[in-house]
Amino acid sequence: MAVLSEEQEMLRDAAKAWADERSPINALRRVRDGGADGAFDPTLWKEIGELGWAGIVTPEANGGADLGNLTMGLVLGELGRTLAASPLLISGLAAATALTRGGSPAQKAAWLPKIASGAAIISLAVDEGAHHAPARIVLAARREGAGFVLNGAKTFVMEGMSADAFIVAARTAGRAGETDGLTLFLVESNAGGLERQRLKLADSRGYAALAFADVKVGADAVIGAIDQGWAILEPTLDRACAGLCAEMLGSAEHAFAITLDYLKTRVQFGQVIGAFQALQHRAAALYTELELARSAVEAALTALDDESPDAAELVSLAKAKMSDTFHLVSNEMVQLHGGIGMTDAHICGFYMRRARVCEAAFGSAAYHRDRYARLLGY
Amino acid sequence: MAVLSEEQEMLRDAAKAWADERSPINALRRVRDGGADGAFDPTLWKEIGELGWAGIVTPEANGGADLGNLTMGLVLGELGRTLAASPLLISGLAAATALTRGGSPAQKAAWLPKIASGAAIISLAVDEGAHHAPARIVLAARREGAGFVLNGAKTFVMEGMSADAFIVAARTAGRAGETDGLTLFLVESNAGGLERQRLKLADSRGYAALAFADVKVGADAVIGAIDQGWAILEPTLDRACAGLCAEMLGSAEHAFAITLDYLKTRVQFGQVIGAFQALQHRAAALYTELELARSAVEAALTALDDESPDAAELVSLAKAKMSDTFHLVSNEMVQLHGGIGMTDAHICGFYMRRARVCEAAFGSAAYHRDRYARLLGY
Amino acid sequence: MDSGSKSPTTSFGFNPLDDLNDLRMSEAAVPLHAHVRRFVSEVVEPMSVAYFKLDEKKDDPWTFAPGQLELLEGAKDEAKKQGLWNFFLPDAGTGEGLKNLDYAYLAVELGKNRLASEVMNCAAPDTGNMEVLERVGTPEQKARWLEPLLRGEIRSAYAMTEPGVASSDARNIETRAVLDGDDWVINGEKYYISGAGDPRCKILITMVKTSPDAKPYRQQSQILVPMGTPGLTVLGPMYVLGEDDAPRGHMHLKFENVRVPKENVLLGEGRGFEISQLRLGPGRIHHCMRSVGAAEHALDLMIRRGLSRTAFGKKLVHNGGNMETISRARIEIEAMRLMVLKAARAMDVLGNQQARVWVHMIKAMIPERAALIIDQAIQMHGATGLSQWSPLGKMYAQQRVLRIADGPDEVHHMVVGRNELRQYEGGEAEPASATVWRS
Amino acid sequence: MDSGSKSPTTSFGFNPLDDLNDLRMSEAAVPLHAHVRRFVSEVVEPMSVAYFKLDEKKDDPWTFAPGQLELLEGAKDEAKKQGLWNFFLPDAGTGEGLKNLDYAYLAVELGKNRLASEVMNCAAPDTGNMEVLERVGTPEQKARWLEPLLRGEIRSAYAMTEPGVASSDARNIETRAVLDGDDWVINGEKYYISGAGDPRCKILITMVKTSPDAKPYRQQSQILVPMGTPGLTVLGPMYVLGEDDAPRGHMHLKFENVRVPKENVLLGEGRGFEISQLRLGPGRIHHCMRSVGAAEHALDLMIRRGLSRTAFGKKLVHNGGNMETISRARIEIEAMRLMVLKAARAMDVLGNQQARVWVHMIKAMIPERAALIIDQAIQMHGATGLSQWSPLGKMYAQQRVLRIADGPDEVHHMVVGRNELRQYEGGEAEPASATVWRS
Repeated sequence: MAVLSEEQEMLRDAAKAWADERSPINALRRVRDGGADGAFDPTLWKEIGELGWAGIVTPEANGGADLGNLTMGLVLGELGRTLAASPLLISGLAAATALTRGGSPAQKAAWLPKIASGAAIISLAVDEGAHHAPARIVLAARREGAGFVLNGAKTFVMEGMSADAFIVAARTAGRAGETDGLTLFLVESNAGGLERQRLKLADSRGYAALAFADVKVGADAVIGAIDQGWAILEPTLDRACAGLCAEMLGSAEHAFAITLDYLKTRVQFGQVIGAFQALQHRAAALYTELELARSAVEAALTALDDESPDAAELVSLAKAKMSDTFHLVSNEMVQLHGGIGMTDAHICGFYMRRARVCEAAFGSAAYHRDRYARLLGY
Repeated sequence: MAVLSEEQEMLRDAAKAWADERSPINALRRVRDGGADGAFDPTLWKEIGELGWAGIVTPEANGGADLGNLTMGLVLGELGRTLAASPLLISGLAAATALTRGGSPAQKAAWLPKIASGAAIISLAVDEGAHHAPARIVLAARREGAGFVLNGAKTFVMEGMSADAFIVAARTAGRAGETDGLTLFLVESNAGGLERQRLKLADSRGYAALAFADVKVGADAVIGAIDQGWAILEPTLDRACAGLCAEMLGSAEHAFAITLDYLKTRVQFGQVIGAFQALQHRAAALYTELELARSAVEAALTALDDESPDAAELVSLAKAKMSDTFHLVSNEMVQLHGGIGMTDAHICGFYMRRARVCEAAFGSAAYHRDRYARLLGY
Repeated sequence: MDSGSKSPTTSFGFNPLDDLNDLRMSEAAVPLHAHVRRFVSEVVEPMSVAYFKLDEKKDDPWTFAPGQLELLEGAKDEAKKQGLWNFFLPDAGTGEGLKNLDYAYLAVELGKNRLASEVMNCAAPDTGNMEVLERVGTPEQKARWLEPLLRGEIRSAYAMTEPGVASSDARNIETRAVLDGDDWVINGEKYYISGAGDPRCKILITMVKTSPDAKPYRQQSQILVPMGTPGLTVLGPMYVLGEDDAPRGHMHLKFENVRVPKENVLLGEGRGFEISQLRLGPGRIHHCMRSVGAAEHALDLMIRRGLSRTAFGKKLVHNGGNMETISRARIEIEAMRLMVLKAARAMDVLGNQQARVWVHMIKAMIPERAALIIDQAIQMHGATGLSQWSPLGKMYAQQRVLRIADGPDEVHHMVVGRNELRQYEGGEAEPASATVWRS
Repeated sequence: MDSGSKSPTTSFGFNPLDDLNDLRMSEAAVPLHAHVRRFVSEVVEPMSVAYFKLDEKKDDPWTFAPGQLELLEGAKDEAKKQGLWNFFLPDAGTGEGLKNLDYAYLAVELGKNRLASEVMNCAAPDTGNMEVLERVGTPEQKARWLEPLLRGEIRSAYAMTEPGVASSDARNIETRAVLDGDDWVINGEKYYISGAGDPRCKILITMVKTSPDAKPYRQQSQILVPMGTPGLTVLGPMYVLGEDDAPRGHMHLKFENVRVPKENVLLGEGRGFEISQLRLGPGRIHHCMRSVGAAEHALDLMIRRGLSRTAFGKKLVHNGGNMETISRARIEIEAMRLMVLKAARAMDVLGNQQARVWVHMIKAMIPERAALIIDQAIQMHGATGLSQWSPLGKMYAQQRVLRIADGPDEVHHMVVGRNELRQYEGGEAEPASATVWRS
């Protein structure tokens, strides 16, 4: 397990306490049953903002705490335990990273403090198809006067219905699949010609599909350099992906803990299920997989904080392993609980469905295994 | 990847060069086809002794270099690459550890220098059945006068046909399955009443079954305290197991490298196999598994060197992961090579068969997953 | 070396000549099979597209959207008119029932569409309930409940499972019914009662404990409890993998001094376990048969998706291991199909009791593998496979729940494994080995 | 929502009435099947125990130990006497051959013992070679080679695979034969030639390139080359998973100006590919049939071991997931058995060409799963499973090599997957769908 600073430990413990008290697993059900567009509870998001977690990776100069990716990962992990829904990952981590790395001073001043306080939600609009493919961008930004006109579509945009603005990856040159010729734009959600539609995914969180029909933006909407968006997008996606891994790790570890408790207490066929050798065996297998996943996730977060040259590889390794592990753990959670005796059987379902969506987000295990091998030159 | 000292890097590079030149993969075939009892080449073993590798974990005072488990692991890994057969693991690491930790000054003086120079081979005689179970010892040591009389049997004793002496785990009190009541004895292979018989395992290395019929030893044969053998045996097995993991890692990584080369060059159906997406995919999966296994193995070796309190857990985690990974890699090596075009197809078989034996040695993946969970209190 | 000692005869070295290995559908069933296939594609498919579209317009999940019931009833009327109705009852009193093997062929077709079973009045749990009423109901019980069920006018539920006990073992039932004058008074809790949320559900067959002092298997009775009886409360839905499966639901029910007339007991006091054995019959494998159809449907969706999308200049099917995934799915489907047919045939030839091991084998095998194929279809769809745009999520949940619904996989494997051991331990093999080809 | 568009008819919705689904053995074959089972257990089993014991005494692996051949020949004589001989030839010229389906039942029995096939003269590669000679040999060729093969006096090998080329595609063959006067002069290299190390092997059927200027599939010929012909050298054994499989071996052969008479060509110059198509027939699935028997044997060993050892106070079978492993093995074996029977039946009913997809399906399915069951049996044995005390290591190697021996799994999956796609792409389905039940 990674060695933590005192500050990191305090933050982690605070997040744990908050999640248990304020956002226990049933909160997700409440939101889902309420059918809110945002799929998170605005009150809780406000609290998260007040606690300062949305500013963890934002520089101090822009109202953040600049505590890095590992720290953010610790908080996300604790929220992941109870499947607490919030825009922390996409806004507080992903958008903050993109703006910090590529934003103009004006953009930073305008948005980062709001992100850090939770007053604004910014999301990433990258993918255009069902499979993560960040270079396969078709959405076109055509120059018009001093500004640009955007046409195209984005999908599976996290918290897309509640976001105040989007960081949109658009093509200004080259062809779909090329990393050159991409430009990032900051587009507010009330921009003329931008339509959004709610997507329901298995995890009951908030997603949207966006349609851009002659959306006009000024030159000041460009983040970073024109045609050079990839230089910001790729590290941003890596950090978002590592943050998601941390959240998944928390979810998977808690799913395992719930299952283990169940096995220890549940009586069937006259004996504690946990005493069934075969089940112990399976629990032990999950546990070892989780520990391996934990090492991989912590290594990725640490490498990102160190700006280590192998950070990208380690992120892919972490996502591949974490996806497989969460898949396995959530499957086994369902199976080991069986159909019997569980007043909260739905909890298994939430973890399983969340696992499925997380597996696909920011690239599947297969995507990241291939990327890993490619980065290593194989 | 672990950060290495200059000395460690030099030793590793030397081992790599030696293995490639002196003990390439065909050497194993030579030994096997020769049918020697020892299943290793005495000339090469002599060279290993001269290179000082057999003394890597032995204290300097006893003629060793006291460089620790990680260093030994690096050398074993390089030998593992070419499947070089030698008593380095069982004598230079396992027996040296047991004697260093539990041996009397006289025992140390008598044996450790010889182990370190390769002049003597000492093996461990622990298991009595086909599945590793170090506490399930029945072989009885009964007091007789100042000494003891040993009766019982041991099996799957590594390099048992060529060993000069054995460290024998015997029961002096309690019942099979209890860790109390075990005593370790140093028994020379020419002791009266000790019979050995060669066992052929799938990996063509040297193994023996030992039968003890009224084997008499003096009180000076006891290693450590009477009835307290477990205190020496357990850490010894952990170190041997971690060393085996390092060797397996080297084997598995090289098996992967051979396979990858093959995929890159082999033409079938008019195109390079490596270009087949499905196969790339599978290669990438192997590669990520190998990296995870590497982290686990290095963590275990480092923890042992640090005498870290979680070392035992980490060894079990490493063995579980490494067993699964070597199994997978060697299976895929065979499958990805196909039946065609390979003048050295037998090499795949050697790796696969070695993988199977390594998986069972010092406890299977299932054994270590269960042990891991148990050590963690689950 | 090869083991030289004599092998015990395993239960699976069946007489190769045996009827067991004739997996052909009977000639009599051929017109019906053709008719069902035609009906599903011509009537049920278009109806269900319209039906699920209406889903999007619902506010209250626990109702049907306006128009949905009309669509369903229209298709049901059509099915009735065409004679595709209630054909699930095998070997019914009339002797006109279908063979299990024939039904297996039909059920595979039903499994390809989520509404098909209901449209032809062959949906669980009504099928099991109708079977039970038909076999053990009094003339009055039949007139009041069986007839409208057979006509598809009402639906029903089976209330067995209870919170807090391992109620897959009937001995653990804790819901109590006591006679008070001419009434049974029932108290207790039941949950995961599938279909009890459907507004059309009118009757529960409820497993209760009536005779705690009798022998373990004579303590239970089954009692008919009309929905809406005072004291019977629907606490809410249970979630299956986070799905509430509205509007049919898997409901959580509370019984507080629920009174029903004495004559609502089925077959007699203390015979509840006996009745539940009837359920161990054909109905228990219908879901396995439908699962083969569901897997077939998933493979269809997988291929369509893979052919309609391109990535890196190739059709998605040609990327990664997708072709192999498709091939493995096909192989698995054919193996599942043969196993289901064989189990059905075994029930026909050997009887339900005797064919037990085969039933456990397919229960352990089919839902797990069907779920895997659906999961792979989801992968092929990427995030879309997890959204409301795809039926795959619900299909997955359905298969997944089957793996625990009537005994978890592990229990079935235990039974199958024990049967293997029994032959080595000198004990009797399972009844299924009655026809063993002993040399 | 459910896909509303019309499904293409898949090749696997077979007419359920079709003979394809009648997997019963024919009555005519029953006495033979009973006889083979009895013969294996009464004659072959005890013989093979003695045979493998003698293995331990061998110095030169490339010979038989003293006494081994006598044991083998004794059993062969007995088999011949009892009429259990050469029954592999299906639909032979005489019309007396066994159906593929019947043979499948027999081959499962043969697969349970490693020597059984040879004892009854039904072992590869002789079976394929005899089939070829029988169909295309001249009277002289038959008299000289087929007759002694049919009598079991000699053995044979088939020399196809070459180093350095992907020779599972016949077009890649590089070994050349040129006519020089009345002789063929052959030069080249072959490897993995199974059985060519056996001192009793007397004849090679050799695939060569004779006509490089002809169309791709008319360039090859098959030529009979007697072992011992000058210029033909056995370079040594190839290792399969480190096993040399002595004394039969998978040999590496070199042809240096090997001369054989012109009339040794089979069927005629340029017809090698055509002949090789004959091998795509029944013989190609015999190994799948035997694999089912091998898996059965592994399960038997697994259970015996698990019942005879205790750990932590329980029998080993009851530890860990072992009961589930046993159950899964049984389920897999039954599914494999049904698939093999169905493929065999498809060959009987549809013909070899038409049944192609079924053949690929079982080739992709069976060796992989049989190998997994054997691997699990090894696990149950611990280190013993990897030692000379257990046949499991050799059994594993045998199954493992089948996964690549005639086309790697991947190739079979590709064929099966393509067949699925073909129906969506508007092309023709595989011939196997000739009997598709088109609604």
